[in-house]
Amino acid sequence: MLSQHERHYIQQGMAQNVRNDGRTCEHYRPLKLEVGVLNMTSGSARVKLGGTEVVVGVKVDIATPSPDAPDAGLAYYDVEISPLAGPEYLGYAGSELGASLAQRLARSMQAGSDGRGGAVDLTALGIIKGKTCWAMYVDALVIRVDGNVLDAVSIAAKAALADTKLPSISVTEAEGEDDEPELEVDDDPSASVRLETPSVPCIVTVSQAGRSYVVDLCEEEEQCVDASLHIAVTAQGSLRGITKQGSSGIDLGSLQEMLGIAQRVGPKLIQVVDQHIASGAATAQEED
Amino acid sequence: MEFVSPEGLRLDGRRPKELRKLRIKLGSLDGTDGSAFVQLGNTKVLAAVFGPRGAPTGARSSAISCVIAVSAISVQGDRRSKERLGRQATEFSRALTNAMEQLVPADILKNACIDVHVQVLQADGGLFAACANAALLALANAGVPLRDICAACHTGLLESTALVDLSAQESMQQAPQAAILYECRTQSIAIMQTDNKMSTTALEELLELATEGCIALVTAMRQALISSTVQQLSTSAPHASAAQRRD
Amino acid sequence: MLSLASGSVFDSADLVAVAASSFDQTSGGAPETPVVCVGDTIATDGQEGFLRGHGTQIVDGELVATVSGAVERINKLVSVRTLKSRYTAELGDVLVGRVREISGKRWKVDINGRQEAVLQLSAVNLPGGIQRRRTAEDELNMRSVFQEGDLISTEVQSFFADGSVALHTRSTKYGKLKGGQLVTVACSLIRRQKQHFIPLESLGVDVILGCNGLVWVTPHVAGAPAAAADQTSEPDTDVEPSVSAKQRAAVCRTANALRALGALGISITPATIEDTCKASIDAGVQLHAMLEGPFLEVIISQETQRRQRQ
Amino acid sequence: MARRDTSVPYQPQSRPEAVVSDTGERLDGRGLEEFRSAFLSPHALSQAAGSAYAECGKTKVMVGVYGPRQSARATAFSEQGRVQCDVKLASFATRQRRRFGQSTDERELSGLLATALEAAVLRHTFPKSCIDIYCLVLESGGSELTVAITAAAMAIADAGIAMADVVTACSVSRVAGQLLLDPTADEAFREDGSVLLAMMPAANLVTQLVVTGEWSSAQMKQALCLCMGGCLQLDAVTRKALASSEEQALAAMRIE
Repeated sequence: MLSQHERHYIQQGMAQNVRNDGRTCEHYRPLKLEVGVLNMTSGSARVKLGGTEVVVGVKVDIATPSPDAPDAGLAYYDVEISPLAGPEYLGYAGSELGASLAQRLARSMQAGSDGRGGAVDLTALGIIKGKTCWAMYVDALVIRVDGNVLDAVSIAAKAALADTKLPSISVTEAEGEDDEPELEVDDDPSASVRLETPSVPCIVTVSQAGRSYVVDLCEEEEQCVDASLHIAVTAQGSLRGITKQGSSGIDLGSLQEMLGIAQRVGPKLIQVVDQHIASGAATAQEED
Repeated sequence: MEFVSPEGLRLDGRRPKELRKLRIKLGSLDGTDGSAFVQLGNTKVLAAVFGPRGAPTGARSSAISCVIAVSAISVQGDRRSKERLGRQATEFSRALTNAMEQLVPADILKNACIDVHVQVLQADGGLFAACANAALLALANAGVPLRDICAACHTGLLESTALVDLSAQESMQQAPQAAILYECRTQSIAIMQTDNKMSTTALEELLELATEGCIALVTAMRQALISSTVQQLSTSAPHASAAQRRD
Repeated sequence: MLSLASGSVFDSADLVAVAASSFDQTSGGAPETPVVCVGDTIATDGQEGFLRGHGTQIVDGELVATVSGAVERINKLVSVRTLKSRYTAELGDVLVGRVREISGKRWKVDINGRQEAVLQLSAVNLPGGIQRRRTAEDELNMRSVFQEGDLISTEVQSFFADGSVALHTRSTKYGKLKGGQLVTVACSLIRRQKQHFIPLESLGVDVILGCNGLVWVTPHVAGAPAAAADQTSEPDTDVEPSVSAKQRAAVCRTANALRALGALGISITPATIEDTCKASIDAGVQLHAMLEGPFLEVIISQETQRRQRQ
Repeated sequence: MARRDTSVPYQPQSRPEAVVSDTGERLDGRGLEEFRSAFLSPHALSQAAGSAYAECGKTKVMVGVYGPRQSARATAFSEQGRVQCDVKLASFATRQRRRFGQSTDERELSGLLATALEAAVLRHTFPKSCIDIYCLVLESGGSELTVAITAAAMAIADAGIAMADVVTACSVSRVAGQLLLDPTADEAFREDGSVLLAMMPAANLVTQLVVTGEWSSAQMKQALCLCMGGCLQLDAVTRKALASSEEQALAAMRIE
């Protein structure tokens, strides 16, 4: 809840490229990322982006593939706002925010109806064509909301997917044709299979305030911008999923400018995230 | 499946009267009045306190509200087991709420409300004991006055041996189990929950062991509270007396 | 020992731990004041006539702490002072509050305390500065004086029966705050002192240290009392003070200094603010880097030296 | 008592494999950049303040606008009125019968529709109150949200609520590298990427943009231009429909 004067001061700051905490318009807050924080999940990650804190866990189950994509697995995305974020997120408001974040995260990873072309290649999740496949549940838990939650969730999801260890499965063919082929799951971590995640995007939220375009807003700044675009960008800079938010229109010139900013900032962000994942994996001890 | 080996060791190598590795971290959640992270073995719980603050427009019935949340990432099993654990958590949060109402002096709660929110990050047995400990530590960290310092502990009788701090595997058996919230100064029990049929002698044995467990936990909790206070004191100002604050 | 330089993001518990450990080495071991935990018995060494202060309770004759904190004895009064609890108002405290709601003849103001404070219509200087009885028409355009969400500097006037606070802005230095930045720190870090409106010419900023932990930072205005929109001379026009980039950088440096001191739990005085800002200028630290590991260690070492001098 | 529907369609949905012939012709004979036949008529409900019925190919949407009125949910004071949307798919809208009740994708559609309309509605003209927009998809024949946005904007205009401009929306699907304007459900099923653009044609402002699939910036520019062209075409149809319904209303008043 900001006063009109604070809002004006922040907008003027954005125009002068000096924000309240000294950052420039295209500067991210410090990022802390740890991988493998929940040892009872197949893959997990914890991200702190400034004040915003998110934990993502990836679990896998056995399921039957959808008839439209018999050789591909399934992926489900869900976001929950923990009561730790504050009493204002209990009940309807929290579930509303969680549902919209989950939809935007899913949109950035979405594969075609045949299971191909997604951020994670779902065909790698198939086990027996048409019969059994892996169902991957990517669940995010938002612990603290301090602005730019969707970017933090997408970074944590990318890290958790990179950390995911699929148990290796050996299928013994059934002798008679009526009984099912047995699946033998070997969950020794050294024999586990990793997912291909280089094409998993990170969402960059670019917001417009007057003539300035700003990235990684904290909670106060989010009340001072007219409109924002959640743009999922891959490491190569291509656009994967976009959703507009905010109650005022964006003119076409600004739209192209904002897409350009995301395509410039996104790959740099992914580089930083990948470095964290590499170093995070090495020091993934029990520290929480 | 043998839960207590002839040499008296449990599945994870602990002795019957040995707690799992305990880790406590206070005040790690910014943006809250008080917070506490409690880790017992693989069970990880994070609690936050908001308040005491002005009750919102509609004055609620009880001034303390406690929410225990279990999320999809914290449960080993599938969706159904998460819902089952969630229901148990809501039921336990009612017991915890009225225990806290007795612990916090009435004048604090007269026209202010306190929200105690507990998030289960990973559930591996002894969940409600960890939640109770985290909630009370968070209250103390928030500077809310408490009548007494208390701890919670979970015990069970497996293969006629009394075990303390059961892991998920051990508590899955249909063995007699007892969990208590124990007030250490007044040596009284604020909450007691028992599962499965047990003889009265077994109950006494379990309560006896649970009390010992609580006393051990309280010393660790007290140590964490003291060191956190000492740190805050030594950074904020070497002089401590209130008089100097009024110069 | 967790060294700060390696990482760049820490939660407040880590920072306080590091700061404390380095201060303890210099001031020789644990602080001299005894610390008690919830449920500990406080030794009243046989003193019969002790008075029970805050944070304590009497259980069958013994004095027992209800909070964990430092034991304080002022002649007969024994109390336990906690550090992280919410702001408890005292008469005459200068505060920064935010208007949450307008109902009836009163503004409800959030002062980060246990209960909401109340600002009566009668306790405010009306635009035009004339003193007169409040009419129904004043009551109608209360929103033109203070709106929902407005930040105001104010003073504690009196207490209600239920302990909630009555505020007033009956002097020219109080009123609506414009053209600056708000920083929130723990209220125990701000000591009650004579002057809470502090002009820091050397940094080019004016600061209002609210006793409730809310600190308002604006560019320095020569002569006029700090920051308050002088609501007496002309009605509250909507002119927004324009802030130059240089002024904005100065405000931002001071605000980041406040955030760093708050995170480390070091008490906030004009001296510590100025030293921290000067240290960041001398060390040539970028504005946004003032909250990262390396500079925090500079502040800790600076504070350690100051304690050795004391 | 809600019946647990465990039934499955008797015949699996026939999804045509080839959706675009190599000569650039689509299943229903349209060219790549051709609209489906559209029918837009405002004032279709008598009891609503404003309403509209829209058909685009097989997609049929009915929208009712109520208000500005006191909002049911007690909200803090705000100088700007609120736009509350609720999109529902009828249980018979899709081939597989849908259980009635707010599902997650309906909640998402409601959110996207609200964002698309908020920019166009002059919300300061009804402070402290709200307008409720109820949108029912009678048949989902592809790009339901597109038709819903256009119909909702027309319904708001029909309700006489002040608007900066009418909003029209248009979507494009990419199938095997080709951009198909205003895709049907079968074409959308075979897509590997889609772009939905809602804009205010006269004010030239984008009010909603929803993109799925992977797009290079060149392809994105091309798709955006195609969508804008589509929006302008639709804009002409919308204005004509609104004008004629206005004339009818005036004529009716004159006769009495």
